[in-house]
Amino acid sequence: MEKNGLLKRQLSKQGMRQVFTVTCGLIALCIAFGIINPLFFSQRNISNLLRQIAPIILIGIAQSFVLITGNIDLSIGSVVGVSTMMSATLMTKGMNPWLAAFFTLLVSLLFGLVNGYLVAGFKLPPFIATLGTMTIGRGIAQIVNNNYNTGAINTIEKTAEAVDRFRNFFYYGKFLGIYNGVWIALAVFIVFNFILNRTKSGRYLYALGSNPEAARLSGVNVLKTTTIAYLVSAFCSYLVGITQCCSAGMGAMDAGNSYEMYGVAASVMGGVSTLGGTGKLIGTVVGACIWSVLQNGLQFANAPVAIRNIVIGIIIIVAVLLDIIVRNRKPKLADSKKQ
Amino acid sequence: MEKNGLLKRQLSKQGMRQVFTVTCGLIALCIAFGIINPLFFSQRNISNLLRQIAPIILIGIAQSFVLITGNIDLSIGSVVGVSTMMSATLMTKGMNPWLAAFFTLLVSLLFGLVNGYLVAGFKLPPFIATLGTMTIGRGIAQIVNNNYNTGAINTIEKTAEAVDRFRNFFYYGKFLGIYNGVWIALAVFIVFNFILNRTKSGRYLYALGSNPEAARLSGVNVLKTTTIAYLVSAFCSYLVGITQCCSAGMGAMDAGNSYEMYGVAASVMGGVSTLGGTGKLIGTVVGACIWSVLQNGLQFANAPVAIRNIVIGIIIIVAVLLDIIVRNRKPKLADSKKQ
Amino acid sequence: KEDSGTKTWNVSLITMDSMDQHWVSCFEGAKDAAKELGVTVTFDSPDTKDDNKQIEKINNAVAAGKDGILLAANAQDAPVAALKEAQAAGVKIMYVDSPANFDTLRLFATDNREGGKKIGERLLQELKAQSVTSGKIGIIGVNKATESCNTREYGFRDAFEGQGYTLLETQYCDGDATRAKEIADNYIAQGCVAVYGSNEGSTVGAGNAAKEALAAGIKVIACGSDASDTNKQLIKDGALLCIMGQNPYQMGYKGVYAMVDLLNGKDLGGYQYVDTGVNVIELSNVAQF
Amino acid sequence: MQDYIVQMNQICKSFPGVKALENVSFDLKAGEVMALLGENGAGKSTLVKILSGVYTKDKGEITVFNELIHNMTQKIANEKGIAIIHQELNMCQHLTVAQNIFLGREPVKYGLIDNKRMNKDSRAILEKLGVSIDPETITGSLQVSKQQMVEIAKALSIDAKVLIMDEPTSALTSREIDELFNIIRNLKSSGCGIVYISHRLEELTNIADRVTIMRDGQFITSGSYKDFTMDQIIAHMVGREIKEKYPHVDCEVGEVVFEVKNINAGRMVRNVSFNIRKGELVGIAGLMGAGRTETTRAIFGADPKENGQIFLNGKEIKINNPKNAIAAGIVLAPENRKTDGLCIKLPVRENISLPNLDIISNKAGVVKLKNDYKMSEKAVQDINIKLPTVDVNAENLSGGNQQKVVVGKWLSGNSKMVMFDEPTRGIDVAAKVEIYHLMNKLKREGIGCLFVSSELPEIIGVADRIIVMCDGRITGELSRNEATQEKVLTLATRFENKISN
Ligand SMILES: Nc1ncnc2c1ncn2[C@@H]1O[C@H](COP(=O)(O)OP(=O)(O)OP(=O)(O)O)[C@@H](O)[C@H]1O
Ligand SMILES: Nc1ncnc2c1ncn2[C@@H]1O[C@H](COP(=O)(O)OP(=O)(O)OP(=O)(O)O)[C@@H](O)[C@H]1O
Ligand SMILES: [Mg+2]
Ligand SMILES: [Mg+2]
Repeated sequence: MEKNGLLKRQLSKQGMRQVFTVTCGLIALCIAFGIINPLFFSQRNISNLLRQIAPIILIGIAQSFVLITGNIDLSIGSVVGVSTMMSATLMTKGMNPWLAAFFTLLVSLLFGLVNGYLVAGFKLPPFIATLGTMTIGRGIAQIVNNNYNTGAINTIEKTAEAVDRFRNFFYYGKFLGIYNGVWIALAVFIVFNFILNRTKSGRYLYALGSNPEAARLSGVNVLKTTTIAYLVSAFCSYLVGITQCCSAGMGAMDAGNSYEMYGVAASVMGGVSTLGGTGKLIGTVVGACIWSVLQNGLQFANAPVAIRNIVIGIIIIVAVLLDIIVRNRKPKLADSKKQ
Repeated sequence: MEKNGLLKRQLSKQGMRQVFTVTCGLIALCIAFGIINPLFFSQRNISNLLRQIAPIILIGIAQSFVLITGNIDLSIGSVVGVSTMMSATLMTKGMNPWLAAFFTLLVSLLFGLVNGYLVAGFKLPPFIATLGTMTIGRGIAQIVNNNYNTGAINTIEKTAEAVDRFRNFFYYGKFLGIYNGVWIALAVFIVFNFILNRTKSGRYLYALGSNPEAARLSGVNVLKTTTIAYLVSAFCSYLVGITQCCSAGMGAMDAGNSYEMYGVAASVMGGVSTLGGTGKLIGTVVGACIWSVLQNGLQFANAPVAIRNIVIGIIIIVAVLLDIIVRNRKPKLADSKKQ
Repeated sequence: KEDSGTKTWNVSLITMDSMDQHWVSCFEGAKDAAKELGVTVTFDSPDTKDDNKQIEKINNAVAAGKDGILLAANAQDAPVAALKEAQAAGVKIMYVDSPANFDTLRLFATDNREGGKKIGERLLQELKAQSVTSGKIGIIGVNKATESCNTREYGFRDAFEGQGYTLLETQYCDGDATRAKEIADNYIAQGCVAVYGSNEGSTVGAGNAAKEALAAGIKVIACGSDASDTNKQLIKDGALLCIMGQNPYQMGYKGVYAMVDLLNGKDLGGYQYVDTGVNVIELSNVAQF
Repeated sequence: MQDYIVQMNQICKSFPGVKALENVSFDLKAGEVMALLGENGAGKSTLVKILSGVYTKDKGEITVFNELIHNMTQKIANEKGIAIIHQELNMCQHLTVAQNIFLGREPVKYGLIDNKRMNKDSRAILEKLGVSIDPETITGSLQVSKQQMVEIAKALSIDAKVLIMDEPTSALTSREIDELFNIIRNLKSSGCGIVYISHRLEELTNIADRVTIMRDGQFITSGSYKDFTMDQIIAHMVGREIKEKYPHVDCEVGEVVFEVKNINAGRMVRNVSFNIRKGELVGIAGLMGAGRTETTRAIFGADPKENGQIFLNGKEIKINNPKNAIAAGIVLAPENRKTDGLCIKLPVRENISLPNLDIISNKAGVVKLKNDYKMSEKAVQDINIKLPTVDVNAENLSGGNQQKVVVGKWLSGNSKMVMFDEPTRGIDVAAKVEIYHLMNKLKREGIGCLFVSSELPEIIGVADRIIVMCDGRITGELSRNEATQEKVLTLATRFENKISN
């Protein structure tokens, strides 16, 4: 019962060690890319890279919240699509962008609500429930503008200026030299990290993922807690969708395709278990960084496409393997406990 | 301890009930499509439909084996891609198709081996391990023919005839009026169903998925058992890849994209739990049928693409919800125990 | 960018995705031109068709100090803002295959609508020749968001305007030849008299399905797009009536030449659309391609 | 003199932050029952896990059948005939009973599993154990006690020469325990050496030949069971004397705090009514499957109930789920720590505060970490949970200490009515006394207190009033003065058909 300060306590926790190893991996990766092409570290690329990481962080947070409760959200990519298409369609019809974003938010959150009820209320396996809403979501993204991608969102005179301001707010603008998207992702991270670590709801999310029955018997409202996780996921996906609408200046029906897997990748690389109950959002952020740095750095290294896939695959494996090797020194084959 | 015959016993077993409900759903679906368009039940479409179901059954069996052990295989689609591209490339270079298929088999099984070792040997989370091999696999599929889809596999004079026989064997030929692909899927189902239900290896797969620690303490070789599951998965994916090569008569680098999710859908609709330990292959077959019937039937109903996605999503959810409703009569919201 | 004559220019080719045969051929052309000119071309396409990923690739190319970008825009409006930023950073831009709503000096492309229409007209001619004057025609698309293929499809539909045929709801195969074949099988089971595929994979599927049906004595005509080896073989086999042949190699090749001219400070004049040509390839002329 | 079949010398084993074993020595002869005793966290399970190859030792020597084994693995242990029944249930829930019993050594005919023989053999083994379980039922659908019997059957089905039982009786009731003892005696006479770990010390008289006592990971003493008195054993275990094993406090009995009327919930809870007064501690006794657990769960809202009323301090309250119950101040420490009690992957601190977060967080729902630590550290002190820090994950505690966490998490709130289901299961003597003291304290404070127990001496020793259940109904009530083991057992076996006879 030492009183050695919170920091040490936090670091000693399971999960934080993996965050640490993976961060080392990330740094190594950056150095390697910097050596291959010094422009990797150019001011321009750093701010560029940060802006590319931002949506992956959001997607990662989305998936992490759900994974921590022991579930999974396959509808993330579709919600991104719905959010992009719906906001863009409304804007092309001349609606004020903020109003359009508000209506889109409501629809996006509906996905979270439905997912939560299907999984916790009706006890559907999360894979099926969210595979269903994923497919439905893609259909809705297609139907919104009558089976077409939208045109440019800033063509209506009346709202053109507002739309441009809106686009700057989410994507093109900078604050203190850093793109707004990065600030938004940062703010989302801080808020949700706080919720996860410091509030009752956060505790309930972990408890639910660790042992749903014990959580229920401890007075945790399973339906509410699960729904919160899916709502957070839908909210983050919504933000990514809006950002994509702003960045492209139009709505694409297949926006966000398979983003849910990027979310899983970022989360799991950062130490979130798909079995629930463990993981830190800061790990997810590091995982998201690795993912984006790989995409960016390999382009800088001029690697051919096929090689790129192979390198990404190897690094995904090695990033997590590293931690396991550090933990076990010699990982005994099939000897110690399965996680 | 009734002796009421095997059937009742089998039916009463967990999982079989879901198979039953889902089968009822499948029949209802077929009837509905038949009413919308009577051509759905035409001789031609039935044999056509059966051939379309076959690869989904194989993919479903692939994923089911892995899901039963409590893991997941995201590399299925990539192995399909590698298998198509590699066999096609070798054939365009004039290799005898059976020899080409044999070499391709070795490479495909290597994926299973690596997955098994990464997951059970090095204790990598299966999501990460197979996400890695999935990406690597796609890279390999691209690199095999130097970043090109292959040309037609039957252009080399020397082997043209052998290739055509090969293509007939896997795809175009019929036996007793039914396409060979269906027979192959049937054979694979019978063999692997037998293995799963009657052999030690099958038993260990369930035990591992049910409680890996208990299985290990009972002397189950976790590494071997996990690897078997991934090898089966790789083998089935390989077969699908070969079939695709035969059907298209060429190799496409992106063949099999996201098939792993079809496998999950077929498995889970048929009652296989993503948490491991439960599920019957026959359920997976029914799940695969639902999946393919939906694709086929909606085309016959001439439904626009957006509507189609929405309908598929709803039916995925309803198919499984049905079982839960039948089980609980009134599903109490968030009240009874989570599965 | 001083001593322009001796500088080794770095050009980035960003197409819609990195796996489609069409784009790989385009890159081949670009690579050959680059070799001749002594410059570097890298293939920086996203792994899948995704506007946002394409925008990121453009941003990365700018950050990586590329001198020029040859772009096949996934959507006309999506990359506009990124292209503005790129131009502001001194990067030269030209289009291959598909332009964006942003002014550049050159576009090397096929007229997809015209090409689709030509295929439709050829099919119509053949149907009439076989005295099939009505019936259902199935269309296999890639996905709803691929504009070049959709444009071809519109051209194809144009040709059948008011001709008494029923063009069915388009089915999408994501470019997957196997899925395309299943779709074509379903069309044929529904009694379609013809099937059209709007890209390589969907045409391969249509051709294979037609081949099988023809062998079983069912009359159906298949046609489509993209002159890949497999499709040419299917023409020779009598499975495909005709395909719309484009020239992606030329797009890449000419694109790099024009880009290097521009980088070397040569005056290119104003905007110019360079039609890289469409050919209707059929049994009679397939040997030439 | 008999030969030693197992000798362990100077065994050491550390876990991160814990020295679980320090130079422990242990030996076992053929045909004897060696009782391995010690407080929770003394290292008993760790020691037997090393012997059976589950853990690898850091230092020390293991000799089995006069053969020095350097690297004990499970495989070697199996070959040497060492079988172990683990403290925690370790079954594949989705497999049938027979499949579990024969897991890893299925009988094979023509290369296929011989299901018929497997089921037949399982049935024979289960019959020998005196339990009626269909070998073809899915294990997960059995009650915990039945699962425990399956686990025992599994170990017995290997003709073991060394049989280790790590608290086999903690989930059993008297009838099965008697059967188990018969079997142990049979095994003994056939030359099998048995290591027996238990916190139910009164059992030892029936079977133990020798005892080995450990404390804090160290070997304390060993010798013939006859040479020790129970008080000596306890003193060796806990390092001090325990004067009163079942402390009882007399309080003035006041008005009714808690009352349930005509609760029905499924087959196992039928028309249950009882009340609890201020200043009394009520115990529920009964045989396995009497419906005691179901009764507490139904009251707590863990399972749906068909009808019935619940009154707290005279006011009727509606309970539809555990959250309602907790909000009203009614709590339940459940029976099965692994499935219902603990979030194994979370720190002990978060487990303890989980149901009490309302108390230690502010209006906005932010948890005050300082209070969080204070609460869990107080609980750790109150019931003496042995752990390095409150931030270790619950899975790293010894079985008994996990049980203490389950009890502790329900004592940290401001409850008005506390129900314990088998609170002392797997807990050592000293800690049991702590828990009795805690229940007595609750009673003194006027908090309603109800506990379910399968240990008759305990329930007779500490309860003021005993409610006896059988087959889902309350069959009688005994006051502290009139309760005897016989009377309780008579009521506990009063099945319905017997009444009508
Ligand atoms: N896997 C583990 N990781 C970390 N610490 C452990 C682990 N297993 C046991 N310990 C620690 O080792 C010590 C001995 O535990 P052990 O389980 O052997 O106790 P025990 O004597 O069996 O107690 P009980 O009577 O409660 O079962 C305890 O302090 C426990 O916290
Ligand atoms: N079929 C079942 N499915 C799930 N849980 C069950 C099932 N049968 C029993 N249980 C649970 O297993 C636990 C152990 O039951 P146990 O043998 O202790 O019987 P009990 O009804 O609690 O009676 P007692 O407490 O008198 O022993 C209880 O929590 C019970 O609810
Ligand atoms: Mg123990
Ligand atoms: Mg009980």
